[in-house]
Amino acid sequence: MNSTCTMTYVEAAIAALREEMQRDASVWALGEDLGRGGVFGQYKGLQNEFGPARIADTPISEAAIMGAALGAAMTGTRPVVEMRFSDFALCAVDELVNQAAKARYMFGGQARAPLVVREPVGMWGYLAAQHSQSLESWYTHIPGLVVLAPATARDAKGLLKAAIRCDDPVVLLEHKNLWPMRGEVANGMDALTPIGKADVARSGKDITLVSWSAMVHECLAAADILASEGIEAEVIDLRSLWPWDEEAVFASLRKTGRLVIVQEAVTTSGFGAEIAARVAETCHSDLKSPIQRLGSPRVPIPYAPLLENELKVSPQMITAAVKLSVRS
Amino acid sequence: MNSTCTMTYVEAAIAALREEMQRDASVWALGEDLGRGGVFGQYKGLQNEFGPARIADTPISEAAIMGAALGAAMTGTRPVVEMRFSDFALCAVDELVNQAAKARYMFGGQARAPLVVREPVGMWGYLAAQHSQSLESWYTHIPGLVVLAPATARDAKGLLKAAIRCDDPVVLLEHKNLWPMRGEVANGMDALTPIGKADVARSGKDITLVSWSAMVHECLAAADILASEGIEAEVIDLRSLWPWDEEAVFASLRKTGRLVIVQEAVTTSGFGAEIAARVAETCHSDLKSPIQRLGSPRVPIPYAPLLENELKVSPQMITAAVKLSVRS
Amino acid sequence: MQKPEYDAELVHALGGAGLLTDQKNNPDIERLKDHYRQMLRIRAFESEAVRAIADALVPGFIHPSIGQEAVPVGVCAHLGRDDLLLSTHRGHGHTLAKGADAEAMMRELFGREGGTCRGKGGSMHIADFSIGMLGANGVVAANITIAAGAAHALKLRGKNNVVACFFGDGATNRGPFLEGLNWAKTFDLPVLFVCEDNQWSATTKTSAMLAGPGPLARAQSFGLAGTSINGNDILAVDEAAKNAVASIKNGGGPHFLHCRTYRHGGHTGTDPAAYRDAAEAETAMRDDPVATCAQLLRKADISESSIRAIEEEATAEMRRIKDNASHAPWPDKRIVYEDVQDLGAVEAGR
Amino acid sequence: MQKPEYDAELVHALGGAGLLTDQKNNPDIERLKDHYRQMLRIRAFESEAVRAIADALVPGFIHPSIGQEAVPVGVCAHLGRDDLLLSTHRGHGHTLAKGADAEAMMRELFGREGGTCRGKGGSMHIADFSIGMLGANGVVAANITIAAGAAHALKLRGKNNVVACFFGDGATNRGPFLEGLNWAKTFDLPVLFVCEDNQWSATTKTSAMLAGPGPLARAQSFGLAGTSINGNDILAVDEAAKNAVASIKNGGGPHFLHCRTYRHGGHTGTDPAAYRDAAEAETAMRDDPVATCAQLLRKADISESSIRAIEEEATAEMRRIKDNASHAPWPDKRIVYEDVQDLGAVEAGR
Ligand SMILES: Cc1ncc(C[n+]2csc(CCOP(=O)(O)OP(=O)(O)O)c2C)c(N)n1
Ligand SMILES: Cc1ncc(C[n+]2csc(CCOP(=O)(O)OP(=O)(O)O)c2C)c(N)n1
Ligand SMILES: [Mg+2]
Ligand SMILES: [Mg+2]
Repeated sequence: MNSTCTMTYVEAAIAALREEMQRDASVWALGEDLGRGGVFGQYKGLQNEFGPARIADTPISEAAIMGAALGAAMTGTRPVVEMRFSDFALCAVDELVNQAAKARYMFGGQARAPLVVREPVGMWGYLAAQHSQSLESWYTHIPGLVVLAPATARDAKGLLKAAIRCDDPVVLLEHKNLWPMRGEVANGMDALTPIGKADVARSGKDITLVSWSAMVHECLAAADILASEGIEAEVIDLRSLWPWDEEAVFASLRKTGRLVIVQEAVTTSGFGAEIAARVAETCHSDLKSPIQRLGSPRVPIPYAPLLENELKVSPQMITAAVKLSVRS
Repeated sequence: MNSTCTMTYVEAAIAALREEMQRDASVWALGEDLGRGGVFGQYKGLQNEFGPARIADTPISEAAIMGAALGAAMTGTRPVVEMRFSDFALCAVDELVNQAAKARYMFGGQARAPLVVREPVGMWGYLAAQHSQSLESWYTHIPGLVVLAPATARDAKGLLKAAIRCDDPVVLLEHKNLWPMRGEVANGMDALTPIGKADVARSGKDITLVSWSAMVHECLAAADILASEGIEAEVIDLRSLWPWDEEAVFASLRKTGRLVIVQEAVTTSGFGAEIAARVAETCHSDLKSPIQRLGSPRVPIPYAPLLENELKVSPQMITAAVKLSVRS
Repeated sequence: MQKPEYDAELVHALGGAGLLTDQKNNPDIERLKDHYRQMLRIRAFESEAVRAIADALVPGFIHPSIGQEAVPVGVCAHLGRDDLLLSTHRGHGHTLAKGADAEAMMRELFGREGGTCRGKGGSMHIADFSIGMLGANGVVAANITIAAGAAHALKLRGKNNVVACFFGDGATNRGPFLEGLNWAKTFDLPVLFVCEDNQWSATTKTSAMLAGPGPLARAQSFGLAGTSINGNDILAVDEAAKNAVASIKNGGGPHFLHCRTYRHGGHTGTDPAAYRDAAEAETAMRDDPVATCAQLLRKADISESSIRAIEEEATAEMRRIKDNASHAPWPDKRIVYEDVQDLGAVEAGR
Repeated sequence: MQKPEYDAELVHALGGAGLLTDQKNNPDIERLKDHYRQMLRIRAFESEAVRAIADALVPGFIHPSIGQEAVPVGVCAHLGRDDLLLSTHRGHGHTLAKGADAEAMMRELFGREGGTCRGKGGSMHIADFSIGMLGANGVVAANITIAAGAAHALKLRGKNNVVACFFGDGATNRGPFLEGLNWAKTFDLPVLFVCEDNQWSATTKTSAMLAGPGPLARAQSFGLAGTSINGNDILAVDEAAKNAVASIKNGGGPHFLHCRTYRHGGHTGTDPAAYRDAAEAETAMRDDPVATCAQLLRKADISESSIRAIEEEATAEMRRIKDNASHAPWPDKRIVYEDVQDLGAVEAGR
């Protein structure tokens, strides 16, 4: 059962949903155009396999998609909600935040809302301000939500499977740039990625780079460059943003004493702020130099490639931040 | 023009809107039940004075309230949007975040969206999970939004006036517990509170307490207790959360070397995280002890008073945190 | 914009074979008594709850449904335990009619141990999942899409149950009303949508804010079959609900009931409704569902004393319940950290 | 759920005094030529834009409106410069018809300097405020409430202008459609809502997801007057828009035009629409607005060469514009920090 195979992030996501739907008849998916395979092909073939009742095309009604998923989750099914672009989830915030996240609590534990909200996030394809956002920090702020952000094919599968089995509402952020990325993926129905456990994507002793989603790969690229210059960066892929693996970060910091947090989202009030704050509160005396955060400036995402590019964190920016830290 | 008078926070808010409506015929307000004075009396008498076209009752259509305000803001008026409870603003997030916040940018500077969204926030009256939230950190994360949170009658007036005159969308968070609170308020049509400037609500040399909205008063209460024990706390009322007065916080920290951030909102990914992160990045060497944040645990807000109380930051919790800091 | 006047014929539009008239002439007495009892239990429960506000026993808001009792009672008479129900901020009537324990409800309103939601929800989130009452809701119209989803699950699971979804006239101005009804019809789901049209949206007259012919016309434009009835006439509600539930269970798809009624009191338990036209209120309250039902009982030759006995029983029950609830212990404050989520919940403590 | 067939009588429902028939028999030739020119300009613009995708000149998505050109042209013929317009993701036609500079538009699509939005918006956010074109929108139906608000401001400011709001059939399944239309009618605002019903919602057939008789019935249930027309017939659109705008300007309140049309291509410029039934597409495309208009010109005895000249002129214009735009400079990257907000914007830099 420890075998693996190589596949893309999107293939891994399809496999995860297929396996969970085979395993549990109460799992179903709903969203616009799923019958055609979804905008990114992440449902390809599934409607043929499971029929239109379990891979359900819906009206353009995001509020109803989310609200209906909650109703169906509270009454014995496990809906997987497709939001198409994370930005459109903003049409269903009441349903997710006021309703789904709080149902279990408000009703004194009577309700369970085992639903997964899949939100393709991030800058991709030059789609400008309303098709490119990364709002993970919002969800981490909301009691009742689990927040996941796979960076690899392995975790695209393992976290989607874990999310479907989770009894609470999960927001699963899939980065649009990662769909074609290949990686080793564990075989086996129960090869879940544990929720709340970070992955040390590269180990190193000089500095800790904490990241998640697509930015993990920019950190790894930066670590390669740094290694050639004699700096060993440890790259932590958080994978789960709530609950998140504080211990993994703290442990790395005790070793390195230096921290750069890298995110695609707007830096201001991004999830990196929470990490920085927790580290400042908890590991003050371990820190040999100030924490740094890299992210997008507080600017909407523009259309023209060369403008969009200005907002992105590059491996060069990461290496510069690392050198500043190591030298201070 | 430097005269002042004493009034309540709600009276100050009414006065601000009245003055701005007298001054500028393009200012108008819209929301449910405004003709009856609003849920908290914050529109009392204004429909009689200005008529139902300028103090407009609306259908229960939060998305349309916000969307219409944006349309009206882009075409020569200055709408003041009443959301009744901040929680209901979650029914209009697309309109605020995808549309209003980005209009100026997406359209390359052609648009202006001078609207004010008034959101009564916070725990008050035991209204449970869907009527008590404080989500200011969300708004600070969104490029294009200005975010204000008056803690005093003076700023309830001065910031609402400043918000109305601002050419960009402003989210103004008015805390429900503060409506009856009295204070000195500056007279004069142009007695604005500057956006982006903090107020040192109490000065002290031993530790910096940074807060905003209702929690400022808990900090002041804690500072009184601490003073009686020989600890001089400086209390900074941020007032503006975006832009926020980093310099005021940094300057205080250079003096005190110690920081406790106090918020009512959920601590995780709350705005306190951003403050902590900026301080950790910028003032590392000024810090004599770890930063601390106090806020709500990551729990929906329960109904029963004794349960709700568990989530609230008290002056005792603040003094305890201060003593921990001062002693370490 | 004027509301269309009550059209008695509409009551029969659903194809009920003259049953209503039958009932009027020759009612099932035990059923009618039961309706009367249930309506009075709701009224007594809410009257006690309103009185409890003055006694400082109710920490939050309550929204009484006094005057609207015939709607939940008539509808819930056709729901079994496995049928589901979703409600609004004004949800005590629906919850009681569905069969919830009244003392657990009162305890919930008082924020005590043993409340339906452990004191975490209060009136606006009252719920009893054990009898299929899936919650009141603090957000107007939010229950509509959730109800559609619950019905979606019933269909996926091959159940032959229905979901009753109650909401107000004001709720028909919110987007989820369109999205939820279109959803239910598109997927052909077993939902009974019940619009309790009490003419008011909080402190604003709904007619001033609702364009077009009204809720039923809207529902019809989304393809739903429906009826507009006098929601203060328990027999009309009983009849219409019977037909609607039968139609849904026979695979007729979602159904819409527009029930014209009136909110006797203010928007909340402490609102004197001084903004309301006195003449309007007086006229409307003359059509009181409880009084009308009592008249029907009298007509059916039920004695004054029997009628009074039902009233007194309901009043006594709720008085006792209020008293019990007011002596119930407070919840253990450590439960505040429970029921958040399985993962990451413990860590949320401080 | 089947779409109702085209009912020719509906075209006249707005009280147009037989003008359409008049026009058909005896059209205003210059006006018709102008319509033809505008439709061809749109088609040529989008054809060039689609070709530009293959040349890697268009970084983002475009959503061509080829096949739907009669709607924007017929409607915008009745809008003055001070009338306003709000559009969708499929907005090139509306923007051109309202009078925007085609080269600035193409530059925007290419992300170049001199684009209508400085290269910050792209096709999905194209806008030209100087001519009252208040923006395309990347969120389906979001423009509907914004349009209502723009009209609200016109009313508050005492202007006698109208706002035209275009959206698709799929958009009528979103909540803001209800909220925006109810708003416009409740406040009696000068909005012309134009539903371009091309039968498709991205890659899903709208009829499978839209319950009830359709968009017009929905609008009517919110109290709006409206008409359903053949949106591929430029004279029908011209006529209906004329009447609608006149009615609005005479204080008749918001109006709804349901225009039945067809999207000739895929959802985006690179979508081959392979999911579409070939027979459906073939039949639908026979009713091509451009070909129909050419037929009318022929009937009115306009020579083949004159007709061809109009085509060639439009094609040449757009070819030149594409060429110019493809040589336009990139924006200065420092402008990325501009246009965010007045306060706190500079500090956002890093
Ligand atoms: C989305 C939202 N907007 C506003 C409110 C405040 N509010 C609570 S009840 C109410 C009136 C609702 O009217 P209606 O739907 O007719 O129900 P009724 O109160 O008459 O039973 C309002 C505006 C809310 N709870 N949710
Ligand atoms: C709220 C929202 N949901 C989904 C989408 C993705 N999307 C873009 S266009 C489209 C189809 C819209 O159909 P319709 O309104 O008929 O317009 P058309 O594309 O046919 O012009 C969809 C689903 C979106 N942009 N916004
Ligand atoms: Mg009502
Ligand atoms: Mg369409």
